Amino acid sequence: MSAITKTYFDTKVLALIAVAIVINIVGGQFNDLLRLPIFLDSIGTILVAVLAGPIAGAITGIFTNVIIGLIFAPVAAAFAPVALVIGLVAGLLARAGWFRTIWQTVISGVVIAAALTVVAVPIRIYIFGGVTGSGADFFVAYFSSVGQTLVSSVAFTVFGSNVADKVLSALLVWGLVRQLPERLTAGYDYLKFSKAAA
Amino acid sequence: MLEVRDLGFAYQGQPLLFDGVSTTVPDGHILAVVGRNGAGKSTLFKLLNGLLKPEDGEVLVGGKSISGRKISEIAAHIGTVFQSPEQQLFAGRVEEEVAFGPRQFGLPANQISERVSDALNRTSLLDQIARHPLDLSAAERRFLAIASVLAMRLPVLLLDEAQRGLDRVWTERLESILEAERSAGKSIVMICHDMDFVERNADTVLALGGRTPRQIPVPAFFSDTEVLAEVSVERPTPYRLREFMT
Amino acid sequence: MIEVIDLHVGFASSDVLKGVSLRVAQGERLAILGGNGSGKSTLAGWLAGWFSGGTHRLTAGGCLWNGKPWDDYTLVERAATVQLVGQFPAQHISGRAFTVAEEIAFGPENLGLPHEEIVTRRDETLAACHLEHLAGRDPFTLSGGEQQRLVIASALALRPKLMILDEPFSNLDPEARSHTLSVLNALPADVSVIIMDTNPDTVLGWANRLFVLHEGKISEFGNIRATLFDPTVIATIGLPAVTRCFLEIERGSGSAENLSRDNLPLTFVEAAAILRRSRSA
Amino acid sequence: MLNSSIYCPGESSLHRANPLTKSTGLFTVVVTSFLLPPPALWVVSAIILLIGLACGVGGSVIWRYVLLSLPFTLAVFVFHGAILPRSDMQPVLGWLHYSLTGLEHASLVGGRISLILASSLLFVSTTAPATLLRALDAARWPPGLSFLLASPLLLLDQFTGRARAISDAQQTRGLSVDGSPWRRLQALRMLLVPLLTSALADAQERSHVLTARGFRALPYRTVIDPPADTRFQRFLRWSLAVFMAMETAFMVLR
Repeated sequence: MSAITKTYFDTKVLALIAVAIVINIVGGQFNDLLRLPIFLDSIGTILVAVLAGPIAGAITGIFTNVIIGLIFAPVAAAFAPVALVIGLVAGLLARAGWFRTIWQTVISGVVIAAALTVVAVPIRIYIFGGVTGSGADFFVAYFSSVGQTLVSSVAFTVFGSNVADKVLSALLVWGLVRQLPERLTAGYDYLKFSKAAA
Repeated sequence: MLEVRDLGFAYQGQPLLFDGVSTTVPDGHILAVVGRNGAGKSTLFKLLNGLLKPEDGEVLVGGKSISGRKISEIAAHIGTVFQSPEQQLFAGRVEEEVAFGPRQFGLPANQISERVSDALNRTSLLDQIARHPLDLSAAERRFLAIASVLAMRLPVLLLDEAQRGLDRVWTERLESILEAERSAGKSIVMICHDMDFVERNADTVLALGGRTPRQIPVPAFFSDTEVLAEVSVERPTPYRLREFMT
Repeated sequence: MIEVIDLHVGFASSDVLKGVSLRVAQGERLAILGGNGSGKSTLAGWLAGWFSGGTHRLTAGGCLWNGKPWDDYTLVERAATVQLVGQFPAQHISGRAFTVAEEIAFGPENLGLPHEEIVTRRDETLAACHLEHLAGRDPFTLSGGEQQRLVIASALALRPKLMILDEPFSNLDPEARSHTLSVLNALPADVSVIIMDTNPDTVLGWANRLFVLHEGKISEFGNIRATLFDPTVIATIGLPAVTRCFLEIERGSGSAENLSRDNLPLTFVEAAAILRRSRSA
Repeated sequence: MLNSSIYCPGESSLHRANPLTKSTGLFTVVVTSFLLPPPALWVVSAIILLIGLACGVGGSVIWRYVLLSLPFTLAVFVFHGAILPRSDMQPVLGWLHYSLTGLEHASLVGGRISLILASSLLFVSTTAPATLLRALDAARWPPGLSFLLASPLLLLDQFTGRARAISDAQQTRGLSVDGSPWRRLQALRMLLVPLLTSALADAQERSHVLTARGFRALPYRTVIDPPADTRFQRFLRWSLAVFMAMETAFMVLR
């Protein structure tokens, strides 16, 4: 029994990670429709982190960027460590019970944004020289021309452009998991850490 | 009353799917849209509810043209029940799901809750009011989608394969809802593969996939072997039984 | 051979199956009719050993294959014994194969079978399910009916001894339905097949035995006719379309013939014969 | 999915090479790019694009290369050459300044990205995803790994369609996609919740199906028609791995 159940559980998480990756990629489509200033590219990662823990979350993040690299833009693969940190930190926060109430979730979103900044800044500076060829470069240019160092310019830009997105994504996941029916969540071990005390 | 005048439509880079299609669904009338897969049944629905824009012609509700308006504005006139209710269920409770539509009209709270309980009562879901929509059975979820549309009290209803996969009890519930809506003067259009269901419930048929789609009364349609073959539709059981007897 | 003994299962809030017992012998063609929400899918999942991992709660009873529960078999053994084909074919495509042919080979590859064996099985099932012309297509681009046949083919490639199909017809249009039925009619004779359905029409003439699942309990009323014409069955499932239509005509004409569950018509030929007799009488 | 992917079918020797060899080659180029000086980086990028032309995938590779690298290259030269304050800033015209060390740095960073981009595009455009997965399975990597690469690629179109159907269904219920930012945020919930719940339902059902078909019942799987491999390619892979290890050691110790 135990041997079967174990593999079985893993396959369930594996199937979950696969659809979560797709959601990370497809989520932006709604953004095009609604024209909101956010990315919506890590909802799947955070969802997996809350349902199945930091390791599963980290795997979702890495593979999302690898697959975007494989089919759209190879550069995305360079940011796989950033996606990994999002999943890992979200999973650790969930494990610590920081997805229980709305305010905890907001703080979790801010913490996730801060953590990803720590990883994204060295990648952006060391590999990309601080720019990416996107609109965010104007902010980096602005901050450095008003006297900020390169590191702080990039850090401000990354954190500033991510904090709203991560707080919102965390809130969406929180709102979803607290109202999910039993038959969709059975078997996800980590969920108990995010269930509000009744 | 729903009117379609000289509708023309083609998907990009493809030949015309509709060319001058006209049809009228008076108040208290049920029109069945039939035809094989790919004949354009779903496309027609999307042209009616505004998800697609016709290239020619227009769609009128109560004599006023709705073509060219925003989808969310057309939603105040035409209600659509899609094939898979899972594509719209977002709420954590059945009642919240049904309340969404009426809430868009800015009604006061007591009117909304009155409409919600009425719609749930008519769909036999009143005792499920506090459950999670995804904890319902497949048939109950279909009726939840129907209730969400009923609660909006719109003059035109579109139903896409609403009868599919239902057992006798639920089919009869659906038929009595259709009958009540017809008596209330609604214009109803349904896409339906089940010809027995069409024969029992529809007034006229619009058969797609043939040369010129025409709106034909139900008995005339099922007696016209030529049209039936053209759109490859099976005859309903009563007609086939009569055929066996001769 | 599969045996269900007094199975009680459900979710935390409610019981879905309340004491189901059933025995299926090799090569039997079984239909289980049940209304919407009667527990057909739950029963199908238990028969196939899907739910031992924890999605449902087992309160009593169980399900045995050759005397042992599914948990006593390895996953390889289970895969080669029982296969379940679900209601929504798109959900039952593995999501691991880029073509129809790869999808069919997926199961046998997982079992580590020899190379030639897999190729033989793949080609045979492609033919048996009329999928040869689609062998190179992406599974997710197929129509619903084609996907249904692909799921059946992928199950067959594992050479199961028991096939369970959960409402295989309800999401198909009439054309796809007759395709699927022809595939089912050609299944190997030594495979036991169980079909769950809400509608008696599609399984009539196919099933050897007919069961009814109602409010979490299963019953078989002697023979197929007795089952079909049982009052509770008529109330939930309804009569077969021909019988229903016959009764409507017959009621109108007021024929003198004495009709009971033993001679009510089930086919067009039977119904037409009775009606002709009553006309000439 | 297959329409949007970068892969272009072909018969060149690069197409026929084992995907594991190609990916080892790609990793070697990436590691090496951190050791090469700017001129070499640009020259090697050009060579890789020429190899693409020789393999019959040049058109698609060069087009994507330009599309992806041009904005970045421009940004990096403008930013380091003219904006980021440096000690050797020289005036050009009015407020416009430039820095030579900045331009050199831009050339280094830009060249490295150019090389990594060109070689990744060459790899992806000559390697069919299905072949890559068969190579991984044949090399007895865990079946779960190839599943995580394959499944999202295969499900992408289906979910894109589903996202569209959800937005259609909600708009015909009266959901407005314009209006104040606050209303659009609320609309987001109505769009995302059905997508997420249907994804969870899919995952649950699919995990049953995979298990029932024996997926991961054994630690390996048979692969019918595995991609061709040769002793030379195996030797090449090992040599490249040793070379990469040496490069990494050099970079750390330097």
